[in-house]
Amino acid sequence: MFLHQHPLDLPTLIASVASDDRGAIASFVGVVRDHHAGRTVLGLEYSAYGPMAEQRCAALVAQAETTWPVRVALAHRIGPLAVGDAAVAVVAAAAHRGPAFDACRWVIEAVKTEVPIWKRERYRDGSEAWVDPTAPAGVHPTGSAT
Amino acid sequence: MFLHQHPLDLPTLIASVASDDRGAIASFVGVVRDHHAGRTVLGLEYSAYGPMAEQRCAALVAQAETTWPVRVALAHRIGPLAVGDAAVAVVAAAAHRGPAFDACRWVIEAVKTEVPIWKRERYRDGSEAWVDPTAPAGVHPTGSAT
Amino acid sequence: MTTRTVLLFARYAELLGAASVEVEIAAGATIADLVAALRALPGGASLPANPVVAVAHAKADAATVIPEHAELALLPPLAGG
Amino acid sequence: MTTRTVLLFARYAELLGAASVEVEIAAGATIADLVAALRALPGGASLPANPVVAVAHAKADAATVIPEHAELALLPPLAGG
Repeated sequence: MFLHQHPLDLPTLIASVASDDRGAIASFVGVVRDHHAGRTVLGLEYSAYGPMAEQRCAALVAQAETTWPVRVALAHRIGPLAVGDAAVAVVAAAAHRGPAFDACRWVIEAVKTEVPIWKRERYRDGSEAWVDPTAPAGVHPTGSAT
Repeated sequence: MFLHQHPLDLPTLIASVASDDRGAIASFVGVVRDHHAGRTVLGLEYSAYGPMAEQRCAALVAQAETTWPVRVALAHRIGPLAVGDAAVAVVAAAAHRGPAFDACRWVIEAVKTEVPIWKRERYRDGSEAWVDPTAPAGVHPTGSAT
Repeated sequence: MTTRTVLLFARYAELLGAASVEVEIAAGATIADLVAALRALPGGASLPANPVVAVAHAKADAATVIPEHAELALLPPLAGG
Repeated sequence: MTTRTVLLFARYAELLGAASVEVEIAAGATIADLVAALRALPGGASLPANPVVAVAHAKADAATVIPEHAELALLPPLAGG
Protein backbone atom coordinates (compact mmCIF):
# COMPACT_ATOMS: atom_id res chain seq x y z
CA MET A 1 0.00 0.00 0.00
CA PHE A 2 2.78 2.50 0.93
CA LEU A 3 5.76 0.72 -0.65
CA HIS A 4 5.95 0.82 -4.44
CA GLN A 5 8.17 -0.98 -6.90
CA HIS A 6 6.98 1.32 -9.66
CA PRO A 7 7.54 5.08 -10.14
CA LEU A 8 5.61 7.34 -7.76
CA ASP A 9 2.99 9.64 -9.29
CA LEU A 10 2.39 12.87 -7.36
CA PRO A 11 -0.86 13.85 -9.13
CA THR A 12 -2.35 10.47 -8.23
CA LEU A 13 -1.32 10.88 -4.60
CA ILE A 14 -2.77 14.40 -4.55
CA ALA A 15 -6.04 13.20 -6.07
CA SER A 16 -6.29 10.56 -3.35
CA VAL A 17 -6.51 13.20 -0.60
CA ALA A 18 -7.87 16.30 -2.36
CA SER A 19 -11.50 17.22 -1.85
CA ASP A 20 -13.79 20.22 -2.31
CA ASP A 21 -13.48 21.24 1.31
CA ARG A 22 -9.69 20.91 1.44
CA GLY A 23 -8.17 23.81 -0.44
CA ALA A 24 -4.58 23.66 0.87
CA ILE A 25 -2.41 20.85 -0.49
CA ALA A 26 1.18 20.66 0.72
CA SER A 27 3.44 17.99 -0.69
CA PHE A 28 7.02 16.82 -0.45
CA VAL A 29 8.93 14.70 -2.92
CA GLY A 30 12.35 13.27 -2.10
CA VAL A 31 14.29 12.71 -5.31
CA VAL A 32 17.50 10.69 -5.75
CA ARG A 33 20.36 13.20 -5.90
CA ASP A 34 23.57 12.86 -7.91
CA HIS A 35 25.84 13.24 -4.91
CA HIS A 36 26.01 12.24 -1.27
CA ALA A 37 28.72 12.61 1.35
CA GLY A 38 30.98 14.19 -1.25
CA ARG A 39 30.69 11.36 -3.79
CA THR A 40 28.95 11.24 -7.15
CA VAL A 41 25.98 8.91 -6.93
CA LEU A 42 24.96 6.94 -10.02
CA GLY A 43 21.94 5.32 -8.44
CA LEU A 44 20.77 3.47 -5.38
CA GLU A 45 18.58 0.65 -4.17
CA TYR A 46 16.05 0.78 -1.35
CA SER A 47 15.29 -2.33 0.67
CA ALA A 48 12.64 -2.57 3.37
CA TYR A 49 11.36 -4.75 6.15
CA GLY A 50 8.07 -4.85 4.24
CA PRO A 51 5.44 -5.81 6.82
CA MET A 52 6.83 -3.47 9.47
CA ALA A 53 7.34 -0.65 6.98
CA GLU A 54 3.72 -0.86 5.81
CA GLN A 55 2.51 -0.98 9.38
CA ARG A 56 4.65 1.98 10.47
CA CYS A 57 3.59 4.05 7.45
CA ALA A 58 -0.05 3.38 8.28
CA ALA A 59 0.56 4.37 11.89
CA LEU A 60 2.30 7.61 10.86
CA VAL A 61 -0.51 8.59 8.51
CA ALA A 62 -3.10 7.84 11.21
CA GLN A 63 -1.16 9.86 13.78
CA ALA A 64 -0.84 12.85 11.43
CA GLU A 65 -4.54 12.72 10.58
CA THR A 66 -5.46 12.82 14.26
CA THR A 67 -2.92 15.48 15.17
CA TRP A 68 -4.02 17.86 12.39
CA PRO A 69 -7.28 18.26 10.46
CA VAL A 70 -5.68 16.76 7.35
CA ARG A 71 -5.80 13.87 4.96
CA VAL A 72 -2.36 12.39 4.21
CA ALA A 73 -1.04 10.30 1.34
CA LEU A 74 2.37 8.63 1.60
CA ALA A 75 4.34 6.51 -0.85
CA HIS A 76 7.91 5.20 -0.79
CA ARG A 77 9.77 3.55 -3.66
CA ILE A 78 11.65 0.31 -3.05
CA GLY A 79 14.06 -1.45 -5.39
CA PRO A 80 16.59 0.15 -7.74
CA LEU A 81 16.36 3.90 -8.51
CA ALA A 82 18.27 6.25 -10.78
CA VAL A 83 19.26 9.84 -10.10
CA GLY A 84 16.16 11.98 -10.53
CA ASP A 85 13.69 9.28 -9.56
CA ALA A 86 11.22 10.12 -6.79
CA ALA A 87 12.07 8.01 -3.73
CA VAL A 88 9.33 9.23 -1.37
CA ALA A 89 6.25 11.42 -1.67
CA VAL A 90 4.05 12.86 1.05
CA VAL A 91 0.87 14.87 0.43
CA ALA A 92 -1.21 16.57 3.12
CA ALA A 93 -4.54 18.17 2.22
CA ALA A 94 -6.39 20.48 4.60
CA ALA A 95 -8.83 23.39 4.64
CA HIS A 96 -5.92 25.71 5.50
CA ARG A 97 -2.24 25.80 4.62
CA GLY A 98 -0.87 25.77 8.20
CA PRO A 99 -1.99 22.22 9.08
CA ALA A 100 -1.20 21.03 5.54
CA PHE A 101 2.44 22.18 5.80
CA ASP A 102 2.86 21.08 9.41
CA ALA A 103 1.48 17.58 8.77
CA CYS A 104 3.45 17.14 5.55
CA ARG A 105 6.67 18.11 7.22
CA TRP A 106 6.00 15.96 10.30
CA VAL A 107 5.29 12.87 8.18
CA ILE A 108 8.49 13.07 6.13
CA GLU A 109 10.54 13.50 9.32
CA ALA A 110 8.76 10.55 10.93
CA VAL A 111 9.30 8.33 7.88
CA LYS A 112 13.04 8.82 8.23
CA THR A 113 13.10 7.82 11.90
CA GLU A 114 10.33 5.21 12.02
CA VAL A 115 10.06 3.28 8.77
CA PRO A 116 12.48 0.34 8.36
CA ILE A 117 13.87 1.18 4.95
CA TRP A 118 17.53 1.13 3.90
CA LYS A 119 19.44 2.68 1.06
CA ARG A 120 22.51 1.27 -0.70
CA GLU A 121 24.19 3.85 -2.93
CA ARG A 122 26.32 3.17 -6.04
CA TYR A 123 29.09 5.67 -6.73
CA ARG A 124 30.88 6.66 -9.90
CA ASP A 125 34.15 5.08 -8.69
CA GLY A 126 32.40 1.69 -8.67
CA SER A 127 32.11 1.48 -4.90
CA GLU A 128 28.84 1.09 -3.02
CA ALA A 129 27.83 1.89 0.54
CA TRP A 130 24.93 1.59 2.90
CA VAL A 131 23.63 5.00 3.85
CA ASP A 132 23.86 5.42 7.60
CA PRO A 133 22.56 8.75 8.89
CA THR A 134 24.10 7.97 12.28
CA ALA A 135 27.59 7.70 10.78
CA PRO A 136 29.63 10.93 10.57
CA ALA A 137 30.11 10.56 6.82
CA GLY A 138 26.46 9.75 6.30
CA VAL A 139 27.43 6.38 4.94
CA HIS A 140 28.72 3.33 6.72
CA PRO A 141 32.52 3.62 6.87
CA THR A 142 33.45 0.34 5.21
CA GLY A 143 31.50 0.67 1.97
CA SER A 144 32.33 -2.56 0.20
CA ALA A 145 32.17 -2.98 -3.54
CA THR A 146 30.19 -6.22 -3.48
CA MET B 1 5.02 34.66 -16.67
CA PHE B 2 3.50 34.10 -13.19
CA LEU B 3 -0.15 34.83 -14.01
CA HIS B 4 -1.95 32.17 -16.02
CA GLN B 5 -5.32 32.16 -17.72
CA HIS B 6 -5.06 28.41 -18.24
CA PRO B 7 -5.03 25.58 -15.65
CA LEU B 8 -1.85 25.27 -13.57
CA ASP B 9 0.23 22.10 -13.99
CA LEU B 10 2.21 21.06 -10.91
CA PRO B 11 4.48 18.53 -12.67
CA THR B 12 5.52 21.22 -15.16
CA LEU B 13 6.30 23.65 -12.35
CA ILE B 14 8.27 20.96 -10.51
CA ALA B 15 10.23 20.10 -13.65
CA SER B 16 11.16 23.77 -14.05
CA VAL B 17 13.07 23.80 -10.73
CA ALA B 18 14.08 20.16 -10.17
CA SER B 19 17.69 19.19 -10.85
CA ASP B 20 20.07 16.34 -10.04
CA ASP B 21 21.58 18.20 -7.12
CA ARG B 22 18.23 19.23 -5.60
CA GLY B 23 16.62 16.22 -4.02
CA ALA B 24 14.04 17.92 -1.80
CA ILE B 25 10.98 19.35 -3.56
CA ALA B 26 8.33 21.02 -1.43
CA SER B 27 5.22 22.33 -3.10
CA PHE B 28 1.95 24.00 -2.20
CA VAL B 29 -1.23 24.14 -4.25
CA GLY B 30 -4.14 26.37 -3.28
CA VAL B 31 -7.37 24.92 -4.62
CA VAL B 32 -10.76 26.64 -4.88
CA ARG B 33 -12.83 25.35 -1.97
CA ASP B 34 -16.60 24.80 -1.95
CA HIS B 35 -17.22 27.05 1.05
CA HIS B 36 -15.94 30.28 2.51
CA ALA B 37 -17.11 32.36 5.45
CA GLY B 38 -19.92 29.90 6.05
CA ARG B 39 -21.35 30.07 2.53
CA THR B 40 -21.31 27.50 -0.25
CA VAL B 41 -19.07 28.71 -3.06
CA LEU B 42 -19.92 27.75 -6.63
CA GLY B 43 -16.87 29.37 -8.18
CA LEU B 44 -14.86 32.56 -8.22
CA GLU B 45 -12.95 34.93 -10.42
CA TYR B 46 -9.48 36.30 -9.85
CA SER B 47 -8.53 39.72 -11.18
CA ALA B 48 -5.06 41.23 -10.96
CA TYR B 49 -3.15 44.43 -11.42
CA GLY B 50 -1.12 42.56 -14.04
CA PRO B 51 2.14 44.50 -14.37
CA MET B 52 2.54 44.97 -10.60
CA ALA B 53 1.53 41.37 -9.88
CA GLU B 54 4.15 40.01 -12.29
CA GLN B 55 6.76 42.34 -10.86
CA ARG B 56 5.93 41.44 -7.24
CA CYS B 57 5.95 37.70 -8.01
CA ALA B 58 9.38 38.03 -9.61
CA ALA B 59 10.63 39.95 -6.58
CA LEU B 60 9.27 37.33 -4.15
CA VAL B 61 10.89 34.47 -6.07
CA ALA B 62 14.20 36.36 -6.18
CA GLN B 63 14.03 37.11 -2.46
CA ALA B 64 13.29 33.47 -1.59
CA GLU B 65 16.15 32.26 -3.79
CA THR B 66 18.59 34.55 -2.02
CA THR B 67 17.27 33.82 1.47
CA TRP B 68 17.50 30.02 1.04
CA PRO B 69 19.58 27.78 -1.23
CA VAL B 70 16.53 26.98 -3.35
CA ARG B 71 15.01 27.32 -6.78
CA VAL B 72 11.38 28.50 -6.72
CA ALA B 73 8.54 28.22 -9.24
CA LEU B 74 5.34 30.22 -8.73
CA ALA B 75 2.12 30.38 -10.75
CA HIS B 76 -1.22 32.03 -10.06
CA ARG B 77 -4.45 31.56 -12.01
CA ILE B 78 -6.45 34.60 -13.07
CA GLY B 79 -9.92 34.66 -14.57
CA PRO B 80 -12.87 32.42 -13.68
CA LEU B 81 -12.28 29.23 -11.66
CA ALA B 82 -14.50 26.40 -10.49
CA VAL B 83 -14.38 24.58 -7.19
CA GLY B 84 -11.44 22.16 -7.31
CA ASP B 85 -9.36 24.24 -9.70
CA ALA B 86 -5.81 25.12 -8.62
CA ALA B 87 -5.63 28.85 -7.95
CA VAL B 88 -1.95 29.10 -6.96
CA ALA B 89 1.04 26.77 -6.97
CA VAL B 90 4.45 27.22 -5.38
CA VAL B 91 7.35 24.78 -5.74
CA ALA B 92 10.68 25.05 -3.94
CA ALA B 93 13.53 22.67 -4.81
CA ALA B 94 16.65 22.36 -2.66
CA ALA B 95 19.34 19.89 -1.69
CA HIS B 96 17.65 19.44 1.68
CA ARG B 97 14.04 19.48 2.88
CA GLY B 98 14.42 22.25 5.47
CA PRO B 99 15.09 25.09 3.03
CA ALA B 100 12.60 23.62 0.55
CA PHE B 101 9.75 23.70 3.08
CA ASP B 102 10.75 27.07 4.56
CA ALA B 103 11.01 28.78 1.19
CA CYS B 104 7.78 27.23 -0.11
CA ARG B 105 5.88 28.36 2.93
CA TRP B 106 7.40 31.85 2.91
CA VAL B 107 6.50 32.39 -0.76
CA ILE B 108 2.82 31.44 -0.39
CA GLU B 109 2.50 33.74 2.64
CA ALA B 110 4.20 36.57 0.74
CA VAL B 111 1.95 36.11 -2.31
CA LYS B 112 -1.08 36.73 -0.12
CA THR B 113 0.30 39.96 1.32
CA GLU B 114 2.26 41.35 -1.62
CA VAL B 115 0.70 40.40 -4.94
CA PRO B 116 -2.17 42.64 -6.16
CA ILE B 117 -4.73 39.96 -6.91
CA TRP B 118 -8.40 39.98 -5.93
CA LYS B 119 -11.04 37.32 -5.65
CA ARG B 120 -14.79 37.66 -6.29
CA GLU B 121 -16.72 34.64 -5.06
CA ARG B 122 -20.09 33.39 -6.36
CA TYR B 123 -22.34 31.71 -3.82
CA ARG B 124 -25.13 29.19 -4.16
CA ASP B 125 -27.76 31.77 -3.13
CA GLY B 126 -26.86 33.77 -6.22
CA SER B 127 -24.98 36.46 -4.33
CA GLU B 128 -21.38 37.41 -4.97
CA ALA B 129 -18.76 39.11 -2.80
CA TRP B 130 -15.24 40.39 -2.95
CA VAL B 131 -13.03 38.43 -0.60
CA ASP B 132 -11.50 40.77 1.94
CA PRO B 133 -9.16 39.10 4.40
CA THR B 134 -9.16 42.27 6.50
CA ALA B 135 -12.94 42.10 6.98
CA PRO B 136 -14.19 40.10 9.98
CA ALA B 137 -16.34 37.86 7.81
CA GLY B 138 -13.51 37.37 5.32
CA VAL B 139 -15.61 38.96 2.65
CA HIS B 140 -16.55 42.57 2.11
CA PRO B 141 -19.76 43.20 4.08
CA THR B 142 -21.94 44.51 1.28
CA GLY B 143 -21.58 41.66 -1.21
CA SER B 144 -23.66 42.95 -4.11
CA ALA B 145 -25.24 40.61 -6.61
CA THR B 146 -24.10 42.51 -9.69
CA MET C 1 -2.40 71.47 -10.41
CA THR C 2 -1.80 68.38 -12.57
CA THR C 3 -4.20 65.73 -13.79
CA ARG C 4 -3.24 62.24 -12.73
CA THR C 5 -4.74 58.94 -13.77
CA VAL C 6 -5.39 56.45 -11.01
CA LEU C 7 -5.97 52.79 -11.92
CA LEU C 8 -8.80 51.06 -10.02
CA PHE C 9 -9.39 47.39 -9.38
CA ALA C 10 -11.94 44.96 -7.98
CA ARG C 11 -14.32 46.51 -5.45
CA TYR C 12 -12.89 50.04 -5.79
CA ALA C 13 -13.45 49.99 -9.55
CA GLU C 14 -17.05 49.03 -8.83
CA LEU C 15 -17.46 51.81 -6.28
CA LEU C 16 -16.24 54.48 -8.67
CA GLY C 17 -17.76 52.77 -11.68
CA ALA C 18 -14.59 52.72 -13.79
CA ALA C 19 -11.24 50.98 -14.33
CA SER C 20 -9.43 54.28 -13.90
CA VAL C 21 -10.23 57.86 -12.95
CA GLU C 22 -8.59 61.25 -13.39
CA VAL C 23 -7.98 63.53 -10.45
CA GLU C 24 -6.46 66.99 -10.09
CA ILE C 25 -3.66 67.25 -7.54
CA ALA C 26 -1.22 70.05 -6.70
CA ALA C 27 2.50 69.79 -7.38
CA GLY C 28 4.22 68.11 -4.41
CA ALA C 29 0.93 66.47 -3.35
CA THR C 30 1.18 63.39 -1.15
CA ILE C 31 -0.64 60.07 -1.30
CA ALA C 32 -2.99 61.42 1.39
CA ASP C 33 -3.88 64.34 -0.88
CA LEU C 34 -4.53 61.92 -3.75
CA VAL C 35 -6.82 59.81 -1.56
CA ALA C 36 -8.73 62.93 -0.52
CA ALA C 37 -9.24 63.84 -4.17
CA LEU C 38 -10.44 60.29 -4.93
CA ARG C 39 -12.88 60.28 -2.01
CA ALA C 40 -14.39 63.49 -3.41
CA LEU C 41 -15.35 61.74 -6.63
CA PRO C 42 -18.85 60.25 -7.17
CA GLY C 43 -18.91 56.98 -5.14
CA GLY C 44 -15.56 57.90 -3.64
CA ALA C 45 -17.01 58.47 -0.20
CA SER C 46 -17.36 54.71 0.15
CA LEU C 47 -13.60 54.29 -0.13
CA PRO C 48 -11.86 53.52 3.17
CA ALA C 49 -9.98 56.36 4.87
CA ASN C 50 -6.53 54.86 4.20
CA PRO C 51 -6.71 52.73 1.10
CA VAL C 52 -3.47 51.17 -0.18
CA VAL C 53 -1.97 53.14 -3.06
CA ALA C 54 0.66 51.70 -5.40
CA VAL C 55 3.17 54.07 -6.94
CA ALA C 56 5.18 52.56 -9.79
CA HIS C 57 4.12 49.06 -8.67
CA ALA C 58 5.14 49.48 -5.06
CA LYS C 59 2.90 50.20 -2.06
CA ALA C 60 3.36 53.80 -0.88
CA ASP C 61 2.86 55.45 2.52
CA ALA C 62 0.31 58.20 2.99
CA ALA C 63 3.08 60.76 3.43
CA THR C 64 4.88 59.87 0.22
CA VAL C 65 5.11 62.75 -2.24
CA ILE C 66 3.75 61.58 -5.58
CA PRO C 67 6.45 61.44 -8.26
CA GLU C 68 5.51 63.13 -11.52
CA HIS C 69 5.60 60.20 -13.88
CA ALA C 70 4.84 57.17 -11.75
CA GLU C 71 1.85 54.91 -12.47
CA LEU C 72 -0.71 55.25 -9.69
CA ALA C 73 -3.18 52.58 -8.60
CA LEU C 74 -5.65 52.10 -5.74
CA LEU C 75 -5.46 48.56 -4.28
CA PRO C 76 -8.34 46.97 -2.35
CA PRO C 77 -7.30 44.46 0.36
CA LEU C 78 -5.35 41.74 -1.47
CA ALA C 79 -6.91 38.29 -1.81
CA GLY C 80 -4.55 36.24 -3.89
CA GLY C 81 -3.30 32.72 -3.19
CA MET D 1 16.33 -22.79 25.67
CA THR D 2 14.27 -22.03 22.57
CA THR D 3 15.33 -21.48 18.98
CA ARG D 4 14.29 -18.11 17.63
CA THR D 5 14.52 -16.80 14.08
CA VAL D 6 15.81 -13.28 13.66
CA LEU D 7 15.22 -11.46 10.37
CA LEU D 8 18.20 -9.50 9.02
CA PHE D 9 18.31 -6.60 6.59
CA ALA D 10 20.71 -4.46 4.60
CA ARG D 11 24.18 -4.24 6.08
CA TYR D 12 23.46 -6.65 8.95
CA ALA D 13 22.28 -9.32 6.50
CA GLU D 14 25.57 -8.82 4.67
CA LEU D 15 27.59 -9.08 7.86
CA LEU D 16 25.99 -12.38 8.85
CA GLY D 17 25.66 -13.57 5.28
CA ALA D 18 21.95 -14.36 5.43
CA ALA D 19 18.43 -12.88 5.40
CA SER D 20 17.67 -14.55 8.71
CA VAL D 21 19.47 -16.54 11.39
CA GLU D 22 18.48 -18.89 14.19
CA VAL D 23 19.68 -18.35 17.72
CA GLU D 24 19.16 -20.21 20.99
CA ILE D 25 17.87 -18.09 23.88
CA ALA D 26 16.67 -19.00 27.36
CA ALA D 27 13.05 -18.60 28.40
CA GLY D 28 12.50 -15.04 29.70
CA ALA D 29 15.54 -13.80 27.74
CA THR D 30 15.71 -10.06 26.99
CA ILE D 31 16.61 -8.21 23.83
CA ALA D 32 20.11 -7.74 25.29
CA ASP D 33 20.46 -11.52 25.59
CA LEU D 34 19.30 -11.92 21.99
CA VAL D 35 21.88 -9.39 20.80
CA ALA D 36 24.61 -11.21 22.71
CA ALA D 37 23.63 -14.46 21.00
CA LEU D 38 23.66 -12.73 17.58
CA ARG D 39 27.06 -11.21 18.17
CA ALA D 40 28.42 -14.69 18.92
CA LEU D 41 27.50 -15.87 15.42
CA PRO D 42 30.04 -15.88 12.53
CA GLY D 43 30.34 -12.22 11.43
CA GLY D 44 28.27 -11.18 14.42
CA ALA D 45 31.17 -9.48 16.15
CA SER D 46 30.89 -6.67 13.60
CA LEU D 47 27.40 -5.85 14.81
CA PRO D 48 27.16 -2.71 16.94
CA ALA D 49 26.83 -3.17 20.72
CA ASN D 50 23.22 -1.93 20.80
CA PRO D 51 21.58 -2.58 17.47
CA VAL D 52 17.88 -1.76 17.11
CA VAL D 53 15.68 -4.84 17.47
CA ALA D 54 12.06 -4.94 16.29
CA VAL D 55 9.63 -7.16 18.15
CA ALA D 56 6.32 -7.69 16.34
CA HIS D 57 7.06 -4.68 14.10
CA ALA D 58 7.86 -2.27 16.90
CA LYS D 59 11.26 -1.16 18.15
CA ALA D 60 12.08 -2.75 21.53
CA ASP D 61 14.34 -1.69 24.40
CA ALA D 62 17.30 -3.78 25.43
CA ALA D 63 15.56 -4.72 28.68
CA THR D 64 12.39 -5.95 26.99
CA VAL D 65 11.67 -9.61 27.67
CA ILE D 66 11.17 -11.35 24.33
CA PRO D 67 7.58 -12.59 23.87
CA GLU D 68 7.30 -16.21 22.78
CA HIS D 69 5.65 -15.77 19.42
CA ALA D 70 6.67 -12.31 18.23
CA GLU D 71 8.52 -11.82 14.96
CA LEU D 72 12.06 -10.62 15.65
CA ALA D 73 14.20 -8.46 13.36
CA LEU D 74 17.50 -6.65 13.59
CA LEU D 75 17.32 -3.14 12.07
CA PRO D 76 20.38 -1.24 10.83
CA PRO D 77 20.19 2.57 11.09
CA LEU D 78 17.15 3.58 9.03
CA ALA D 79 17.70 5.44 5.76
CA GLY D 80 14.31 5.91 4.20
CA GLY D 81 12.82 9.09 2.70
